[in-house]
Amino acid sequence: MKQKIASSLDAAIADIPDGARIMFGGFGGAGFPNSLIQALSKKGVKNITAISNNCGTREGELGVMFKNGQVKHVICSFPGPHANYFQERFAKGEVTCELVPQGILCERMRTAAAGLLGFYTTVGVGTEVAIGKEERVLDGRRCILELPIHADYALIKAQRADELGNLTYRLAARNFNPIMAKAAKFTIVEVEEIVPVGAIPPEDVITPAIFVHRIVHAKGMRFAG
Amino acid sequence: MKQKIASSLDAAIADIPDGARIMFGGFGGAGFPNSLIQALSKKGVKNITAISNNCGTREGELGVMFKNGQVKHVICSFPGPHANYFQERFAKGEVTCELVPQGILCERMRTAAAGLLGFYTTVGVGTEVAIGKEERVLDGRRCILELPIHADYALIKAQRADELGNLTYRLAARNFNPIMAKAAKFTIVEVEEIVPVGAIPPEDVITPAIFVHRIVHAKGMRFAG
Amino acid sequence: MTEKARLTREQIAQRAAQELYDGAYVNLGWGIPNLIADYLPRGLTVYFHSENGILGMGRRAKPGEEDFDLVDAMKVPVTLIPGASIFHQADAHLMTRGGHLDIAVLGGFQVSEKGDLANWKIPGSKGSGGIGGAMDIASGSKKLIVCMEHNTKEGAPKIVRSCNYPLTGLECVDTIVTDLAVIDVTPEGLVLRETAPGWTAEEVQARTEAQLIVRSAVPQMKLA
Amino acid sequence: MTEKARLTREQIAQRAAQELYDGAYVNLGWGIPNLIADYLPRGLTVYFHSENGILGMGRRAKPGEEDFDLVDAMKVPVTLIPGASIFHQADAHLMTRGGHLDIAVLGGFQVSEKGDLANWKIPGSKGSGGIGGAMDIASGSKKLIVCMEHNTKEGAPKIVRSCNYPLTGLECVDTIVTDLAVIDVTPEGLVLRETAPGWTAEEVQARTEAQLIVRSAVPQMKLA
Repeated sequence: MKQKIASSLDAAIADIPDGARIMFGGFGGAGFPNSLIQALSKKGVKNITAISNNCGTREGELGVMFKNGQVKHVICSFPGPHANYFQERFAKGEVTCELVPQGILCERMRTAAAGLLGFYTTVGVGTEVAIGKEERVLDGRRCILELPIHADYALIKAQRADELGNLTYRLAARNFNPIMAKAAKFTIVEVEEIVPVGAIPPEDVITPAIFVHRIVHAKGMRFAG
Repeated sequence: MKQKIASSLDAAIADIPDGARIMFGGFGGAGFPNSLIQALSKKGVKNITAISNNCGTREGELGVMFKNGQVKHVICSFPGPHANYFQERFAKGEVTCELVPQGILCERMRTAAAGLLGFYTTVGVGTEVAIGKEERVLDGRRCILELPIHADYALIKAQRADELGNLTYRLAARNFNPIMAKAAKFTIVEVEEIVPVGAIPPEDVITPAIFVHRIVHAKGMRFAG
Repeated sequence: MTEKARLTREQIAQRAAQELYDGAYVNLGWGIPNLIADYLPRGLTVYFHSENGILGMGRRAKPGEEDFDLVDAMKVPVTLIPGASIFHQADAHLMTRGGHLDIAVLGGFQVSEKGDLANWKIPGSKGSGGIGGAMDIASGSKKLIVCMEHNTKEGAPKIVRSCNYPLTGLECVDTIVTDLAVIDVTPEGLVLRETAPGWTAEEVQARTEAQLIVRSAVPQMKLA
Repeated sequence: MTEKARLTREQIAQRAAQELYDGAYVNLGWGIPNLIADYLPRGLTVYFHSENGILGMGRRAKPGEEDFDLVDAMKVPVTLIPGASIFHQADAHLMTRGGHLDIAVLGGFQVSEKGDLANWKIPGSKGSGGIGGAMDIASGSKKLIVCMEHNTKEGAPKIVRSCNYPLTGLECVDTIVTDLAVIDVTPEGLVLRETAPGWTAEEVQARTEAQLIVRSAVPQMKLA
């Protein structure tokens, strides 16, 4: 069996280089890989392209990465009301930002995961989101072409992994995590519990081990609203 | 609460009209809505467009529908080695058939489910599947445009439903069923067990009740290979 | 001139709640729509959807009861009702775009006479702005209701001939519930269905840029 | 002229099994590929994928042990190994197309010198034909191996300059394992990696339409 379990948070992210494209799971304070983000921040990885629903809550979640100036570009749907470190850098032009409708963000990642090359949607037609995108009519409806979002890494949070990398999530902490696990070339998951292979019933697996490349144990971290 | 439970198999399919477009779940002998198919056959609904991975096993599964001449067009990936009733009608020109690669069949249904209008894939490029389809180059790769497959009804099989329509499936009997439930306008499910609302833990639900419009209890039927 | 009393935000939510029906699958957006759950008519079971992968949200969690892995799209700890289900964000938006939700209610900055919606960005505002799930929700719900004040704080109409705020979606709004009126977007144009108590159709029209269609007598809202 | 002995179908499977490695995620197609699981080198754990939504298939079910809700893509009752998972058919093919499978092994009617594969339909055959999962699998696996006889029953070459059978996919094959040879598809062309025991490179080339690249001495297959 491949050994996927990293000995520490630092070891789990040790090979992530400057300039990496990284997806970060989490929504609404739940399901963020906060321990991995802290480790990445400590390592000082730079020039990251971050793909995430939002841009941090003050120093929490992705906030610390913006505070430290580690992110050069972000693809997100909703930076959020407390993404002050992001907004400061954005105002100075130190971070660029592509805003994507939330469901389209999911679909563009899933398109990458599924080996497809693009899709047509009515979402965003006639809005700022459509600028620069191919528009056409299909089935009598105006639609725009959306392209896949790929990433070198996904940093995600799950509740439980078996030693092979099969994952389960707790309640709404699931959110973006299973999609990003499928979409990135290399997925690193922090989990609160690692169980032996076979401990998760096959029908209960949410993210099959094929999508998970490294596992690290971490006590869940959470940042207040 | 909406009453979704039909009193009988006949009642469950009573309003399906001639000419309906119907998705049928099932693969490899598992997860077929055989009791609903038998009821549909008995009712004598005609001129159906059937969307299904295969075309029956002798009289079993969809076979009886072809035997009775109830299907005019089928969209499938692999009619199967024992689809003799389909092949007879096909040879006589009484049934037309669109062959679709199996994963693309899934994606085209999912595209309908997700309110999208089409997608580009490399699958089928340069093959008979690409005939008549738009071809272009994206990301340096030849790809073809695939369009959504919609349906009026999905007839599916699950193991268990709560009274609201939340579903779970047994092992590989899951296969196409959850995708079709999402893709069709109206989903009718036969289940081996109906449990009270709340009996299925929210995290264990595979098909949320929003995709299920009618539930009927039926002892699972299975046809030999 | 002192204006007559308009509906409060809570009253707008209360009126909008009357648009819901038993068994409906419903998404509530930020702002006034988020207040609607508090005014659900008694005896109605509605399945509230959240973009982060919940169907069947119940009331907000009480102090001490909070589970921060179970939050709504506004990050507020919630509860689940029997029959709830959990899924990932892509499936949550498959529901929004795919026509699976019966009703979605969003806040709005402007709605045009064709039902275009602007609700995510104020022109000239600083910062990046943020879209969230609004564009997906606007694109696919069976019925889209917008709840908003009828006029800006400066008195400018928000129901306009054509939006000049950045758009969320084209021709997506079905019904507008404001502090002055209930208005349906129809192929013929904006139909004034109800006015706020004490307001006439003419008074509402005077505060609306777009032309309203007034069919016979327009009843006043009932906010029992 | 009596030909020398070629590999049996089982021996082709046995040689192909040597291409698998510990921890690999692998899909096996109809025909010869389906025999490979029986020849897995000892001590290797391979996670077999099935298009109907299984990862981690184990051996076939023994008589009396069959569960007909747990079948492979050939409808054969199978078992699960520890660490297996179950998912729906769309996710199963997200894996095939998306580059998630390490190795896929398919049967073949013809392979061209560029690695085009024809494996789903015989020209002029009656009936509808059937594609199944082959086109998705051919499009996305990290490594695609084709197992087939080197020649048709009539002696015609199946490794050709250009396929004249209906295609499954373009430039998708990485390695061909036949009853005469192991051949790699490279940017330079088809490289003869091994021959069957007792066969020379010249003899293999004589039974191959496409040009084979022979780099120094070509070893013979080891089928211990």
